[in-house]
Amino acid sequence: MELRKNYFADVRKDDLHEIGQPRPRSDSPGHVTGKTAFFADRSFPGMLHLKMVRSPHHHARIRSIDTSQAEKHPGVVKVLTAKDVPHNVYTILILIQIGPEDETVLADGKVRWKGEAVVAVLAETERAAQEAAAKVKVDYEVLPAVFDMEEALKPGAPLVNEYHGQNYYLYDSGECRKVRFGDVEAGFAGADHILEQSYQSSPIEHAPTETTGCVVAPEGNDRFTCYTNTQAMFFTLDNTSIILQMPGSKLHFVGGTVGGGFGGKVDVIVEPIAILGAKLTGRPVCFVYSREEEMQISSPRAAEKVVIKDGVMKDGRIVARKVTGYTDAGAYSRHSPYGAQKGAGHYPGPYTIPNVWIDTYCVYTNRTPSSAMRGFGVTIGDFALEVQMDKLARLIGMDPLEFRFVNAYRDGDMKAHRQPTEGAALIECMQEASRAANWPVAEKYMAMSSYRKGA
Amino acid sequence: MAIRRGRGVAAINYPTGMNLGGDPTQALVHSTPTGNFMVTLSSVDLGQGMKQIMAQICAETIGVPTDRVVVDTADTDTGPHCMGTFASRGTHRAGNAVIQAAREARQVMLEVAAEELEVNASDLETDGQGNILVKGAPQKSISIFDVALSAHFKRGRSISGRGMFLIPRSYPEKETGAMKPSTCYAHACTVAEVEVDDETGEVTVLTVKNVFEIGRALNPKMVEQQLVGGSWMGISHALYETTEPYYPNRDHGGTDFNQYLMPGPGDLAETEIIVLERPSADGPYGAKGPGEMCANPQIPAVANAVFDAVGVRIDTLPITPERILRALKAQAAN
Amino acid sequence: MAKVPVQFTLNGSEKAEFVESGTTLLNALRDKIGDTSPKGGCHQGTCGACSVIIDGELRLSCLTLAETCNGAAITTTSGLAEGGVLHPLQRAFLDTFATQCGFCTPGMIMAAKVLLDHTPNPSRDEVVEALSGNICRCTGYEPIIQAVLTAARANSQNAA
Amino acid sequence: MALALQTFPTVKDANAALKAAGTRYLGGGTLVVRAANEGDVSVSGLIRSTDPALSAIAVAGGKARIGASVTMAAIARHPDLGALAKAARAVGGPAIRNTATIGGNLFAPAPYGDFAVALLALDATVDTEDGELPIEAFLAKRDDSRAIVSSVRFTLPKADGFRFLKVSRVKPKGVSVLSIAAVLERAADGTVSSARIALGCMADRPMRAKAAERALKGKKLDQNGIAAALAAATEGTAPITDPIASAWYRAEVLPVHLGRLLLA
Repeated sequence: MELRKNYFADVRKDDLHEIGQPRPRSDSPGHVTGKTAFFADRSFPGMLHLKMVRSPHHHARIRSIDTSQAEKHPGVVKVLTAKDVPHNVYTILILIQIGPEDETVLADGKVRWKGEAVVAVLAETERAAQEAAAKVKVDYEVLPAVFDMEEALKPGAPLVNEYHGQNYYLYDSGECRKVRFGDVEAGFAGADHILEQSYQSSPIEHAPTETTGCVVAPEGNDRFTCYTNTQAMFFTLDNTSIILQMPGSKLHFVGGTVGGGFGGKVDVIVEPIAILGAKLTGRPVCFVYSREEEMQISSPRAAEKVVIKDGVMKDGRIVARKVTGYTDAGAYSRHSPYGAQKGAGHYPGPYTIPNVWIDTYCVYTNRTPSSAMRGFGVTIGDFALEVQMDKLARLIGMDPLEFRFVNAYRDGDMKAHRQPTEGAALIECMQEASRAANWPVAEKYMAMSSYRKGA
Repeated sequence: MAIRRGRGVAAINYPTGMNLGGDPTQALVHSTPTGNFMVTLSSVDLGQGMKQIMAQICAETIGVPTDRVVVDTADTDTGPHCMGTFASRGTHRAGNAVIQAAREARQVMLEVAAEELEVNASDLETDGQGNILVKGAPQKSISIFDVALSAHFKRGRSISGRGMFLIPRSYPEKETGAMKPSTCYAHACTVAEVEVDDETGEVTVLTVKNVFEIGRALNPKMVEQQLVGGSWMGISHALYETTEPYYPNRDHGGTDFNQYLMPGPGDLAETEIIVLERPSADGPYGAKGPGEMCANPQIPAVANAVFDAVGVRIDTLPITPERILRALKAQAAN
Repeated sequence: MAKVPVQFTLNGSEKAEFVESGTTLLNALRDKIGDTSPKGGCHQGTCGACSVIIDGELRLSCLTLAETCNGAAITTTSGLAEGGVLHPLQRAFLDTFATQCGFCTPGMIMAAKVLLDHTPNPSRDEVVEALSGNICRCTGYEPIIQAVLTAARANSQNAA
Repeated sequence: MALALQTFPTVKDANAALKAAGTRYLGGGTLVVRAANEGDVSVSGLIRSTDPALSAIAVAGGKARIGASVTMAAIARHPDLGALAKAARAVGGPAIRNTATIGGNLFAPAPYGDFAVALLALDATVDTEDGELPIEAFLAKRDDSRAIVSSVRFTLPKADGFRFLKVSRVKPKGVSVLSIAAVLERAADGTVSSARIALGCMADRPMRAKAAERALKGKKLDQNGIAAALAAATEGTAPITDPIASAWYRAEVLPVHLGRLLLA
């Protein structure tokens, strides 16, 4: 890695003692000796293992659940169903007033995705829990499922989630989050060329080497200590408090050493049910996702569809950009309504475009609920935007790198969401890339700056 | 058979933080009797090295070496609230909270030192090595060790501070979408060079040259870790990863590391990382959040390079050999 | 549930325990013996985080039943440092900043140790092959490859 | 029922124990222990044998007999099995190769079982208490096979007569898109006098590319000579679709990779 200090030297002081120094990481000695304690490195005498009975169907009504054989299985201590969960219908973003509550901790009457948690089995050993889970009988009436976002938005599509009432998240702005800036149709009308293209992704897993999980120990004082690899301690504690209708003061969360997160450990999934198990049995409880669960049950990065329509001039200026983004939330909201609206705030990318129209939708389908991941709301959009930029440049016969200089945002430029640009550095990154990759651009671009005089 | 070569570029920016939800983080700092400093947080270290960075930020602010700072974090009984580690917010939000707390603690420390040295606190400075000096008269000094002892056992002062950094929630305006979705933005530009086997659709990423602008590299080696690993993940996203290979069909989802594809140690592109620093106005020592954005520009850069190599556009991720081969066959048929 | 005796040396010291038949070596080491340096990343044999060395061979403790290890000599990452002095591989992982979250690190070090025990001066390709059964999601592998090459160089310098 | 492992000194005793319901033979563990770890509760009894014959490698008179418990690593490093080292090293990473056995590989479902593809091309035979069976016949009925495989026998290929290719997305270790093993003999004029070509992932288990074999007979290993074989390569295949690749893709690239292997 090279630090290029010649850029922005005029706005930076390089006289610090500790900042900017390549100090050794204080946690590494623990890592290389195997001494670092991850949550699963704690075990307690009498600890129970929790295994989840999951839906084999993408969408089904639950006619009945029979746990009697599982309860009699040797080694089984407790079997939990929806009725055991004090506040079974929840949504994590309710803490920042993004509702409605739309997800069940344990399925109640219906399952909406293949893999949804239905019954929790707590037993003395993992094997006993697995054997008992196989004995839980659930009678399902299979319902039509929808997997394609466009199909889901059509009238008459199977309704995925009754708590929403339609297969999209209803923002205060309506069926989508909107950004309107300038007059996009006038921009298209005056453009030399129009290019409309569609981009698609499929779900992506964080795939941390350590799977999601927690170990819960009941303390003698009516409190519960939860060793967890959550990415957000109080987010998890406060949601658990709501789900279990238990004062937060009864909960003690210990974490902070996580075997990779990448956004995959911000959902509140394992902790509430494990703590409930510990509360109802008085025993320590361990609930750790198997690798298969991590890969297919834990929330992935959402699949997205992005449609971009651009109006561009022969000289390279983009004069109008319309973006329609669809985020495949799967069966429940989790963080997806936030991600979709974060996308609305990110488009049209780091370019100054006078006429912009953005609609971003959060769509429900019968698949594993998606949630946050590294680059949440932005990564797939950037793929779409930057491939579109390449196509536009070739359409008008410009060098793709030079084309970006023409449109790059600079300090003071007004963004579509009506914030002036501050601290821009796109131009300098491109100038340095031009040098590093031996991709020459015209001298006028190498002479550009993100600064604007007087800005 | 032809191995065809191409290159592509992409440029991106990335927002720091979770403004649309309201974004607070708190920190507490206090000294021990012998002048070591404890930072108490509830932020989570996912492996990106938050604990180390918070120690360096606290050390810089107090004016002691980093090895005199201990970070106690992610215990809800002791650490004050943090929204969480996501949205590239950890360094920025928690770092600002630590600076505020450390400044308050530093002020008490200087006041105690001033009493010991019989000067005004405003005339004192730290040398970064654990000593407090009178500005312009460095021979007149006291160690932070002695100041902490004095504070604890003689002056009855708590060398401590509280930090709270809140980005208030921005509510998007319903009709126009006017909002403040982020604080500062990090930037990147990546040039990728690939080879495509036009008989199998297999892609080899030969080189990626990444330029990242991240505000301030608080610890350059740790920044390098993030950026190198992120660049790998970006290539991985571009060419390999998905839980639903036949999306929207739900069948054949991978359940292990054999089936969930990511580049192995034999698939690594020659990776160049260049870092620029335009300090952000609101970041801790100018830092922005580099953790997420570093994995983004490789995806379109690789996609554009594939087009440059073989003349087909793959607008669906991941850009698998199958998608390329199908496109090449369609191209040949036309 | 039938318990069976297991007896082996772990990092040079004798261990004897009773475990349920069918218990993996990984679970026996972690839950019974208290050595949590091998990590359970998949329990499928696909991630390498549980790697240990059994009688000089790299093995996955999640696929190995504890009762099949009677009489074996087992090495784990927790046993590498001698008298508080880090093994050259551990030192190299620190110096090259080859750890991030740290979960894969003990397994990586095991895989690398077996390599260097047999091939003190490996080529880059040999290092890549040796690490090929171990997943890392943070680093992009390059720093880990560099750590192993650095340790090999340090070894050969010490030997010279 | 809880899991329990029983160990027997002879294959015969182990075979007898396998008659009990809910039992499965434990080879290296890459399939069976994994299944147990993942919650497959259909198996409660694991049976293994420490019979020394299972771990023996005997090479004499151009023939090899490899005990079923011999690992991929042991094959890869055996001085007399150098021709097969590439195929043995194609299985997993180093730790898996120290665990995975030749016997177990015969049972590994696609996309696994790359070494069995090599054995099929070698026209190996498989020994069980029921006698010696040609590998093709063994593979066809492996799902119903209860008898322990004790060893595998084959004639060692002539130097340079054995070719092996594994195509995977992830390097150096990844599971197969497909694998190809070929045993080729050539006449003095360079034409192919006999060919056995085996394919992995082109069906749910290793299979022979018999049409391609026929088309190769009497031909030179050059672009023209192999053309008919490549055109016939997918005949009779039913490639798997999995997270690695679709059946369509496997069928499309099989001739490409076969061609590269034959021309190499």
